[in-house]
Order: sequence, then structure tokens, then C-alpha cells
Amino acid sequence: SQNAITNNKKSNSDKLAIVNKEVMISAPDGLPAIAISKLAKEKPIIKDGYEVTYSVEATSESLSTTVMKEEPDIAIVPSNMAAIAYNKTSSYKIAGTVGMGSFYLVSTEDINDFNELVGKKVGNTGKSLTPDITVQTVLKEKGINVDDIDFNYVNSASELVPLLVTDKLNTAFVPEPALSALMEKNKDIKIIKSLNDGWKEVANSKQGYPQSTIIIKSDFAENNQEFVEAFLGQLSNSIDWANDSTNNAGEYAKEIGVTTDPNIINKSMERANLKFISVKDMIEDYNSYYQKLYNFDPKTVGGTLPDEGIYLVEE
Amino acid sequence: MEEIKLRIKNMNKKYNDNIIFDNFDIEFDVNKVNCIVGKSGCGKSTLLNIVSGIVKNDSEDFKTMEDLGISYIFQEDRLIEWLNVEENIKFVLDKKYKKEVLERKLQDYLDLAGIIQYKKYYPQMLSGGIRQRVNIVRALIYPSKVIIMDEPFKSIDIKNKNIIMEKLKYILKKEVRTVLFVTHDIDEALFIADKIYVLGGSPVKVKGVLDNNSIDKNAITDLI
Amino acid sequence: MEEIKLRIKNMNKKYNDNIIFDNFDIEFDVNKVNCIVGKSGCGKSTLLNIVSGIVKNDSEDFKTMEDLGISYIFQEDRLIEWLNVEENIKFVLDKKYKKEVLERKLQDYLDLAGIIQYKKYYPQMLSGGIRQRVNIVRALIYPSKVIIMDEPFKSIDIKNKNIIMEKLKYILKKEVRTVLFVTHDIDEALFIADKIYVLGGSPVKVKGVLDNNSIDKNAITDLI
Amino acid sequence: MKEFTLLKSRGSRSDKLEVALSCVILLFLWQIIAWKINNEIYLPTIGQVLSSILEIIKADKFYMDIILSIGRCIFSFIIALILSMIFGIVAYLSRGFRNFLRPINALASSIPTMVLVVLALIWFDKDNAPFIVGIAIVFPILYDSVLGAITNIDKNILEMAKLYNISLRGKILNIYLPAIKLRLASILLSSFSLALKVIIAGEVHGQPNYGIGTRIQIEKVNFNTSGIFAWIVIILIISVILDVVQKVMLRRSFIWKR
Amino acid sequence: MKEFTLLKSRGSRSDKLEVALSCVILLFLWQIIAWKINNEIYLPTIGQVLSSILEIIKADKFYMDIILSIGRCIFSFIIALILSMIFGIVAYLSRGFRNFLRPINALASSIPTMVLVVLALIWFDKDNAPFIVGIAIVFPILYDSVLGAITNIDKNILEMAKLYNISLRGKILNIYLPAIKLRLASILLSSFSLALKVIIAGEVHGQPNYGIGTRIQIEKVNFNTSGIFAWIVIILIISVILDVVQKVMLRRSFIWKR
Ligand SMILES: Nc1ncnc2c1ncn2[C@@H]1O[C@H](COP(=O)(O)OP(=O)(O)OP(=O)(O)O)[C@@H](O)[C@H]1O
Ligand SMILES: Nc1ncnc2c1ncn2[C@@H]1O[C@H](COP(=O)(O)OP(=O)(O)OP(=O)(O)O)[C@@H](O)[C@H]1O
Ligand SMILES: [Mg+2]
Ligand SMILES: [Mg+2]
Repeated sequence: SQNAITNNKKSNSDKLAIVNKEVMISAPDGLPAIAISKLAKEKPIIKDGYEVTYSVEATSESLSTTVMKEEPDIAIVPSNMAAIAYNKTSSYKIAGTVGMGSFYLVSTEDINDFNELVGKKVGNTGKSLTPDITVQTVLKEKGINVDDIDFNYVNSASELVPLLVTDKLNTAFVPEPALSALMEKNKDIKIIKSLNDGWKEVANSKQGYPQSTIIIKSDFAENNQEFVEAFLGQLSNSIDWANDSTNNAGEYAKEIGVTTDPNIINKSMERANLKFISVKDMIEDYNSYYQKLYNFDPKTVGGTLPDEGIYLVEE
Repeated sequence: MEEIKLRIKNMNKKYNDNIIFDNFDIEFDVNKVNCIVGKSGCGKSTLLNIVSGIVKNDSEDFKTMEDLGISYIFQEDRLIEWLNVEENIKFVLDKKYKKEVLERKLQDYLDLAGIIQYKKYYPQMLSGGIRQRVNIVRALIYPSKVIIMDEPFKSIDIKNKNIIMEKLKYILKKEVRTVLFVTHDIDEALFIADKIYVLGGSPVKVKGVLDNNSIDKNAITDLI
Repeated sequence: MEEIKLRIKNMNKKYNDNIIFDNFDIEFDVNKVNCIVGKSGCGKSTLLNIVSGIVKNDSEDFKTMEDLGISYIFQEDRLIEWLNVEENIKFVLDKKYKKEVLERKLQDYLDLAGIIQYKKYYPQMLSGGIRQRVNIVRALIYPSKVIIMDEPFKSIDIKNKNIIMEKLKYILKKEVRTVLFVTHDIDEALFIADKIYVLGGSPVKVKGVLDNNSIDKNAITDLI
Repeated sequence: MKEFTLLKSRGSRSDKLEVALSCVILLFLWQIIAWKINNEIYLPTIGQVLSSILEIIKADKFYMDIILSIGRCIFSFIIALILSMIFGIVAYLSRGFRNFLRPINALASSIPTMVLVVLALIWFDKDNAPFIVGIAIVFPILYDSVLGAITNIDKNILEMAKLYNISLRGKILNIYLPAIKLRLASILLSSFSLALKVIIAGEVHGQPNYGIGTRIQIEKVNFNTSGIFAWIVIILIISVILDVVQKVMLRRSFIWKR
Repeated sequence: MKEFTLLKSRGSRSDKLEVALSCVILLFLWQIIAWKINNEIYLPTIGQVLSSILEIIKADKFYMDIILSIGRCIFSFIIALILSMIFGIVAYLSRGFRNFLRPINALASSIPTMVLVVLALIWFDKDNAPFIVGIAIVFPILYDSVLGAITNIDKNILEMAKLYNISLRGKILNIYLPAIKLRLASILLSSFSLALKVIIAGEVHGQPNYGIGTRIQIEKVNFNTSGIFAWIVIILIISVILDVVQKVMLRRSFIWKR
């Protein structure tokens, strides 16, 4: 290919050096990073001639910043960020889903379903952001008046958990892996419902809602189709491995820079809902997910509904 | 009351290694005007500061006159820049007089000092002599048994000075107060003093005490 | 040079509504000691400040003497608290002298003023008279055509004052400088002045100009 | 009266002109650079930001957000101010108290904001958390200033006050408070801005129902750069308004200055 | 020499005793309350925190984290300090420049920290972001102080300097800088702590490879309250050490004070 030629030219002076094509792959700390932990740790050769760098970004904000600066070639991002990136940079496309919804309604109280939340104080993260929108959508579609629920928001799960541990809150929507940590610290916490299951019911979806999405730079995908295919295959394997070997996932994740305690990670895998689904099987789900986000606040998908061009499918 | 003495004994004071007073003794006449003269830097202000309790002396068993109530005309004027003339004076009076008495007194003294028109001025808007006169009025109006004056009349023209000195004499006759008066102007001293103390040397000692009747200007000048 | 006059014409200055100078005229003798006396608060310091360019006057076409090079003995000592005596003086000299000359001059002047032992003291550690003498030394050592003195000898004892005045006369004979000298002490004025200007009134006017030969103390006192 | 204000220039007509000119130049530069970069993510154009501002202002919650944030800010700033004055004066008067406060103050000024937010969320409730955080961050700076101001009061004046047996109340009213006021005036604006900033940070973490921080977080997470800039402009305008209010209130304090 | 220091009490033996006593009392209170509450998440006991500290210190990255954070902090603080002095002096000398700076300064002091972090991450890279943020937060406070310090210099002294034709350099060295130093001394500690705090906040968001903020975030994510407390204690110790260093450096500056 083109690059190979330039590489050869360069290496005239140093005949032994084989300059590989560099690929940058980013994922945020947390579940998405766990999804790639086997790949990032073992660094298997995906395809000859490619040198892959994995980076774990500590916050989803620093990740989205790098995506917006178009630094990584491949990234795992929150699904709405995929739409924002598509709308704002028009250079990333969705290649597949890495994980479905992993939020759960938990409580120390004796409740069994969403409708019992009415009149209660319920903790949640990120007012008007995707988890909140998902919760509100599910509740609304189930005919629950969300105004009757006293939502208490904090910025992230790391602020929510202490409130639940110290009984400042009894009920909340908590994502994995924070949920496992929470259950370690407060044994009274019970899982009431999975938000993903709730979504399945209200959106008529088989899988639930896509929580994390893998996006690839469109020109990179075009020029390196074989690599991309191989990589997605490996990623799928890596996710399966993480789901199966729950005893090692934590250690692997720790070594690539995931900050969550390895034991907690191991415990969380059961509810983490990590699974790789190719985008062609998810188009409907994305469309309806984006539509619901858009209805709530267009900003959450970058101002406009993304068109079909966002999906990386071969014509 | 006439014969009581204000006795200062065994006073010691040094700054770092600079010994100012070494077992210094002095006696002032109570209810008289005691004038202190001496070379610049010899320790006059320090003496006044120790006597009034502002500066700590190094002796153990030394008693200051703090409790008597002291008015002090400082060598620098020590006015508070953000208070105007009136406030600067009222500031020290803090319920010492009834409101009407205070207003009348204030009026009288400012008038006497010739600065009544500057009542609402802030210190930075005043000339050196006017500031000094505020300093004087503040001390005179403050009810006290002892008035300490450290070069009170500097920067004041001769006419105003004479008026104030006359008034001072008059007040002192009425209100019996003990005065310690430092000056470099021998004429001033001769005019107002009952007794004149000449300080000098290092560490400083009393070089001479002169009664006003028996004083001659040149004698003092020589002593200094 | 002897006959040149420093002419100030049509000077105006008011603070808010308080008119200090209204079309004020005065002439000083160049290279002579011009003494200014007058009531406290009449405007002497303001006159000096305007002449030296520190305070802006309200007239359009008024020229200050700034460019001649001015030494100013301020009424307040204006020492910089965080510089010691030596630094306070050197601070204004900023390359005016070669290093050795400067050191020798500094030594001479401090010695003359009797404050050589305070060379390394910070201002807050000095008595009022010593601070004032630093102020004087700073002005005398600064090379200038005009020396402005606003009550330079206050807080200084008579002996030191006489020494400094003698020296000043001697310097002025050697170094021909124009002196503007404000004082409230008529004796001082008589001792050092070539001419005495009496200011007074409001707005202030020159009430009289007297030649030193023809002066009598009481006459001046009356004029003030 | 020009001669009696803090900075001679304050409030004069040509000043306002110059400030306005500076704003225009900056806006101009901004627009040019934005055009050059031509990437909304790095730097939106003025037009984009203006339309974001309009959008934000039109939202019905806007006034509540603004009022509650400013309210928290003013409230916590005033409490920090009062506390710092009281503590500062007491610390000045009593060496024991000053020493006792030292470790506490060192602690208060070392705890990183986000840690403080989390702890405040745990210890207090989430509506008070931003408020507590605001106090904890601003207090040490004001306290240091107050103590510094009192410590630097001319010793001569204090000796004079002592000699004339001025009551503590008289000293506080006529000496300490004016000296503190004089000193604080110079850092009031910047420490108030700091309080606003910290309150907003607290809101980002604590996510109260109404508050600028809550709204900024939404723009931030959705990577809406022009929305972020719009909020910066709004906060800037608030700061400027509060600054003017402060100056009007302070102007009278400095008539004694020449 | 006791009489010539800034606060008469500084450094005296009984002071140290009192401060130590205060520490002991506070630690004691802490422990009692921790026992009462008996919930590690609210308030860990001293023992728990100590063992967390040991754990943190033993980690091999510890020194790198500390050194890099402090390095960033000192570096950004010094740059902010130098900038504020230069800008403050120039702003004092030139009214035009002062007015020109006003909007910029208002801007710098209004941008909320997290917004600034995000912008810094967009415009610069993540290793420099905390650093930029530190400067942007501390600068306005120092600048205001510097300008306030110069503005409050005794006008008499400045007239004197003008009359004796002192060069600008002479004025800066002998008048402006000492006045600034005197003023800044009182807020140096608290603004330095602020810088440290802000740098850590920047690190939490920007997540450089080494840095205290990076590590605190880990404790936070794992809800390890005793780890968080351990870091607070470590930061506190750092502050105290830096404070002592500063005082030693400053002590010489105030020998002229009585
Ligand atoms: N900044 C100012 N604002 C308002 N009035 C002022 C200001 N400076 C001086 N004055 C007034 O101007 C007048 C003249 O002051 P000036 O200092 O010249 O007096 P002076 O003759 O030097 O008196 P003295 O002998 O007491 O020093 C005074 O009445 C004073 O109150
Ligand atoms: N804080 C201080 N530290 C060191 N030395 C000091 C301090 N205060 C005063 N002195 C020294 O004490 C001596 C006496 O000072 P004092 O002010 O008593 O003199 P004085 O007789 O009042 O002189 P003057 O007539 O000039 O006012 C001076 O030599 C002075 O330098
Ligand atoms: Mg004296
Ligand atoms: Mg005068």
C-alpha cells in the first residue's frame, strides 16, 4: 500500500527497521477498558504491519476530548458520544456495540418494581445526561409520572456510592462496576431491576440499549479493511474471555490502568452486560435509542439525529 | 498634693546591644510642668514611652504611670488617615464626656488651635502644622492626670504657638495636671516650664535640673 | 549669575473649593538663601510642592524648576521603612557619584550630622531627630541646583542644628545653590537667610520681603 | 473629587472607553482566530456562541439556575468574609487561638476541591455541599488577608490607641475594620470570582436541581463547545455586574485617600 | 531579635508547643468522633488512615507522583507570581494597559475550573493542562494583590522618588517590589495551597501518568475513604513543609519591622 512505499523509502538508511503502521485505540476507564483488557495486556499481532497502541483514558471527558481532536483511530465511547462525534467531526463511524446497558435499580428498601419509586428519594447520576434520559424514558413509557419521583442527582457513580453506603440515600440507579463495590460495602443493598431489561420491554428490543459503542475513523476503516475486521474479531474474543474468566479479568484490567479494584471487577462481570454485537445487527436499536435521546434533548446526540451514514456497513 | 514626686528608679533599657538607660533615676514634680531637654537621639522619647507604658523597660520592679490616665502628644502626629479631624479626636474620647459637653469642648479646643474650619478634613488634606495641632487638641481634650508632650509645637507658627501655650498654662492652672514636656526650643521651655531637666550622655543620665526662676538660656544650651 | 531671579507668576491652586493661591506672584533670588515664613496652613509647603513640580498647579503656562535638579528636605521625613539609613540615602543617588566618592561623601555628611553610628539602622529604630537628619543628609548629598527645605531642623537639638547650619552656609558658599527655606523659627531664618519672605492671608499673598541686613525679629513676628 | 479615589483612574470616562476598546479588540481577535481554525470544537465563532447564549437564556429554568448559583455564591462568600474577619481579629488578639487555628487552616486550605465535595456530600446534604465547599476554599485566603492586614497596621497607631485606653470595640471599628477593608478591597473581586468558580464546581459534582454547574456539566458531557463558551460569557457578565456593585459599595470607603 | 519579625510570635518555642497541642487535640477529636460514628465511609479512624498512608508511600510510583505534582505546582505558581508582578507593575504604570487587562482578567477569573480543564485539554495536551489551569486560577488573585500593593504605597514616598529622579529600575527594586513582597507574604501560603489544590483538580480530570490527582481519583472511584484521608494528610504535610520553606525564605525580608 501507499504507506508501505513511503516506509521503504525511509528505511533506506536503516535497512533493518521495519516501520509498522501505527494504530491508536482508546477506551475509557471502566467497563469498556475491561472489554479490551485482554488485547491491551497481551498485545497480540492483529495483522502484520500494524503496531497497535492501547490507551485507557481515565474519564469519559478526557476520552471524548481526544476523540474530538481526532486522535485515536478506534475508540470505545458512550453511544451518544458516537453520534456527537459523527455530527461534529464527521470522521468517525459506528462499527459495533461493546456493551449493553449496565445500570440497575438498587435499594435497601423492600420494593420490587419501577412503579414503587413514586414518592421516593431516588439517586441518579448526571442530570439530563444519557443515564438519566434512559431512566426517564423507561419510566415514562411504563406510565409512571417522573415528576412524582424525587430524583437526587450527583455527577458520577463515585459520588453516588458513598451516599448509599452511608444511608443518605436508600434507592438509586447505579452502574457497574460501582454497583459491585457498593454491594461490598453495604450488604443491605438489593438489586431490584435491570434498566436494560426495562428498556427491552418499552423499546421492543432484543438486546436492550447500547451503552458503549466502538467507533472507527471512516478513512482508516476504508483503507485498512482487513485490519479492522481482524481487530473486531479479536475484540469479540477479548470480551468473551473477560466474561468467562471472571477470575483474571480484574488483574488484566488493573495492569492496563483500570482503576477499579480487581476483585470488584471480577464480581461485576456477571452484570456488566459486555458483549460485542456488529453494527449491522444493531441499526434498529441505535435508531430508536438516538431518537429517544433526541426527543429529550437534541444536544445529547450533537444537535441533529445522525443519518444512516454513521453506521459502518459495507454497501 | 504640691510636694508629691513622680519617682523613677533603676530604669534599664537597651535595644539589642545599644544601652539607652542604665540604672537611670529621675524625679518629676507632680502637678507641675517638667521640661526635658537633651541631644537628639539621647533617649527622651524612649523615657516618655517607658513612663507611659508604651515601651517595655528591662527592669523587673518598674511601675509605669499608665493607670493615672495619660494624654500623649506624640512626636509624630499619629493621626488615623481614614478618620477626619473630628473623628480622630472623638475616637479617643469613647464615652468620656456627655454628647453636648463633648461637642462644646471640641468646638472650643479646635477654635483655640485655629483649626475649626478643618473639622471635616482628612489628615492627608492637612498641612504639617495643622496635623500637629490636631494631635495637641486630642491630648488636651482627653481627661487625664498626666500630659506627655514630645515636641508639641513643631511646625506651628509662632502666633498660634503662643496662643496655645497661653491656653495651656491657663488650663494647667485650673485642672492640675502633671506635664512632661520635651522640646528642643529653649525659649519654649523657659516660657512654660516649672523645672527643666537636661539629659545627656550614653547611657543617658540627668546632667542637670534647673528651677525656672534660676535659669539662663546660655547655661542650658551649654549643658545640652 | 548673581542677579538672576526665579520668577513665579500668576500661580493658581485650589483644593476643591478652598482657594490657596489666586494669581500668586513671587520672585526668588538665584543662588541665595530665600527664607519663607508664614502662618501654619497658609500654603508654604504647597508653594514648594508646586515649584518643584510635585503638586500640579491650576495655571496653564506655569513652568516648574524640576529640570534644574532639586533636593527636597520634606516636612515629613519620607524615609523608606525597609531600607536602612545608608540605603535610603544611596537610593536617591543612583549613579550620580563614583563609588569611592559616594562612600567618602556619605561618611562626611553622616559624620557632620552626628549620625554616623546609625548607618545600618532601619528608620523605625531611629529617634525623630535622627530621621530628620537622614532626610537632611539625603538632600544635601544629592547634586542639585536648588535645595528646598521645609522646616529642616525640627526635632534636632540646638547644638546639632548649629553645626548643620554652619556647614550648610559653608556648602552654599562653595557650591552655589539656590535655597528655598521654610521655617517657623525666626532665629533660624535670621541666621541663614539672605532674604525673608512673609506669606499670609487667604488666598495667600506675599505680605513682605525683607533683606537680612534690615531685619528685626519683632517686625517679622508682627508681619506673620 | 478625582483625587480621592483608590486608583485615580477609576470610573473616568476614558477608562470606560479603553476597557470597551480592549473588549472589542479581544472579540475581534476571537472571531478572526475562530475563522482561521474553522472548527467549532476548538473555538466556536461569536455567532455560534451568541445563538447558544440565546438558547440558554430562553430556557425556562435559566433564571432559577442563575439566581440559585449566585445566591449560593454570595451567601457562602459573605459567611466566609464574616468568619475570616472574626477569626482574623480573634487570632490577632490571641496568640493561642492563632496557633490553634493554624493546623485547621492548613487543613482547610490543603483539601483538594473534589475530595471536599465528596466529603461534603457525605457529611452534609447535597444542597449544602457546594456552599460548604465555597466557604472552605475562600475562607483561608480571606483569613490570611485579614490577619495580614491587621498585622501590618502601623504600630504607632496601635500604641496611641492603647495609650488612650480605647475599648476593643472602638479599636475594631476604627482601626482593624478599616485596615481590613482597605486590604480586602484589592482581592475582593478575585476571591469572589473564586467563590463563584468553586460553587459551580461543587454544583457539577453535587448536581442540585438548579444551578449553573448542573447546566455546564450537560454542555460539557455533550461536548457542546459553543454552549460552554456561552456559559463562560454569562458568568463573565455576572462577574462584571457584581464587580460594579462592589465598587459602588466600596467607593465611599476611600474618600480619605489623596 | 524577637522584635523585628512579622508576627512577634513567629518561631518562638511556645508557639510550636501550642500548634502541636492544637494538632493533638484535633487528632484526639477525630479519633473520638470516628469511634462514635464507626463507619469508615464517613470518617475512618486514625489507624485506618495511617495504614492507608503506609500503603500509599510504599507504592513505587509514590515519589514520582509527589514530585511531579509539586513540580507542576511550584512551576505554575512561580510563573503566575512572576507574571502577576510584571503585569501588576506595568498595569500600575500604564493606565491603558490596566484597562486592556481588565476584560482578560475578568475572563480568567470567571472561567470555572472544570471548564478550564476541558478547554486546556482541547487546546493543549493532558500533561500541560493542570499546569495551565494552575496559572489561570492563581494569577488573578496574585495580580489583584500586586496591583493593590502598589496602589497603596505611600504617595509621599513616590513623590519623593519622582523628585529625586529615581530611575524606573530603582523604583521597582526599592519601592514596588518590597511593597509587593510585604503584601504577598500574607497570602502566599493560602494562594500556594490553592495552586496545589487546583493542580490536583486538573490532574483528576486530565489524568497525567504521574500525579497526586491521578491517584486520588483511583481512591475515589473505589470509594476508599481512608485512602482519600491518607492523601489529605500527605498533602497537608507537603503544605506544611512548603510553608516552613517559605517562611525561612521570607524571614529575612522583615528585619526592618519593629
Ligand atoms: N490634598 C489636599 N486636599 C485638600 N486641602 C489640602 C491638601 N493639601 C493641602 N491642603 C490645604 O492647603 C492649605 C495649605 O497647606 P500647606 O501644607 O501648604 O500649609 P503650610 O503653609 O505648609 O503649613 P505648615 O506650616 O503647617 O506646614 C492647608 O489649608 C491645607 O489644608
Ligand atoms: N526600636 C528601636 N530599635 C533600636 N533602637 C532604637 C529603637 N527605638 C529607639 N532606638 C534608639 O534609641 C535611642 C533613643 O531614641 P529616642 O527616640 O528616645 O531619642 P530622643 O531623645 O527622643 O531623640 P529626638 O530628640 O531626636 O526625638 C536612639 O539612639 C535610637 O536610635
Ligand atoms: Mg524623640
Ligand atoms: Mg508645611
